Amino acid sequence: MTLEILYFAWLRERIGVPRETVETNAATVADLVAELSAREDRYALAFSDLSALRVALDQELAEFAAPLAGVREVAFFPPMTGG
Amino acid sequence: MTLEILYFAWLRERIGVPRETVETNAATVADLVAELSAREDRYALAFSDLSALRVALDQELAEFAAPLAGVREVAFFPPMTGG
Amino acid sequence: MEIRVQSDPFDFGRECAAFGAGRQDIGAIVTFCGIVRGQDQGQLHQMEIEHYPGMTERALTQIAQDAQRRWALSDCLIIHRYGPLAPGEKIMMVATASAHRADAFAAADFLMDYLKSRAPFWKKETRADGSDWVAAKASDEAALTRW
Amino acid sequence: MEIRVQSDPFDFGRECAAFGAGRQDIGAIVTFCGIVRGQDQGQLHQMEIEHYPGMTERALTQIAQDAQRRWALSDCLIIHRYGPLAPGEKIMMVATASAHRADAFAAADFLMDYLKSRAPFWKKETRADGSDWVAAKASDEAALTRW
Repeated sequence: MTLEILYFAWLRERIGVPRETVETNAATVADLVAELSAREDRYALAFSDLSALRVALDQELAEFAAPLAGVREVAFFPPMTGG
Repeated sequence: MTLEILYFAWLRERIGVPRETVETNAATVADLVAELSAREDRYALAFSDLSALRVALDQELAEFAAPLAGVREVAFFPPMTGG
Repeated sequence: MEIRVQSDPFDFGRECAAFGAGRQDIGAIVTFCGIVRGQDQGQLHQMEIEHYPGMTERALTQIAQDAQRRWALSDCLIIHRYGPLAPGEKIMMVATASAHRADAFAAADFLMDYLKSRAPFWKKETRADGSDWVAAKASDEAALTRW
Repeated sequence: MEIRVQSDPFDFGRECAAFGAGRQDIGAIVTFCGIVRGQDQGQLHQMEIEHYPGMTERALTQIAQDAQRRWALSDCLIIHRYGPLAPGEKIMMVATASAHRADAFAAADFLMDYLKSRAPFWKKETRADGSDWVAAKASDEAALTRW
């Protein structure tokens, strides 16, 4: 499947791009993270501590164990600091 | 002693005056209330349920048991409804 | 800290804009505005607010000082009107400023609770069928135990 | 209910004045305004707010709808800026209106707690010694358990 992946805040800075399109067969968010991390060191480094990261699937907060079936947009980012 | 007595809200309406000057030897607020109530029916009626009334001595909330020594201004009123 | 007791209307928007303006130590402002409701238990024609001149200012000052002792406030404002008010008119406002939101929220909430039951104001409502003094609510007195 | 996410400044005073104007069913308005503090851990030069366009509006709408389900709100407004902000600039505001003060206070407090930790905004602060992303506080996440 084709996924649009977005990165925000320091995660965007570490990975070096705000968004990218990825072809993947990953079943879950965690699988996708493992796939990206295996690709290049900058991903492995950025995703080294998942407890410091949040994920949204099609603009809704989700868990790293969530399935990717039917998803088009995945966003990774640090805990939010609005207000 | 000479006391300035003030009445507010429905108490003012029942007693019929917003303020009056009273000569009294009452030792406490409760004594003063008894003295006024003995004077005329409108006072007795207005003061019939002290739990529905509040008192301030020299503009500070007080108890009905409080002494009047040194006090110059006594105000009686229903529970406050500001805001 | 500023306390104003007045019969004149106040401009809620202007007060909000001016409160804490230009200060860089304030991270959070909370404001509250009380308004005369028109549709409460039949159409209200007028609300008359009576107060105790002199004691009102003292009581509001004490309540505001209390709030400043309990929370880290950068500033604090209370405006309360008296006299006749029409439905929709603004009765009063409080504003609190602090570095952080928790202090500003708690202080504004506290000011309102104490102002309701400890400042010498009384409300009289006039409707088609006559006038009545607003009775104090047990829930307003009970709210004070929160603090 | 109104949600605005914008880079332009907003006029806090004007928003406060316009919110709920002319309505006779509103007895209480609570507003909150968040401001860039200049003196936090050394002089701040700039705060940059990043957000997730699309998700931000969705998240804020969901939070506001949640508040409307929990409390009897007559109206509700959220404005949040993004982009570069200078010390003293207003970051965001919420406003809630209700017949009674308890609902307006609780809803505004709730909106702020959720907006802090569940709306996709991130703050980057620039000082003399460089730039840093603001870390989420454990106390902000813990605040959600109040509701």
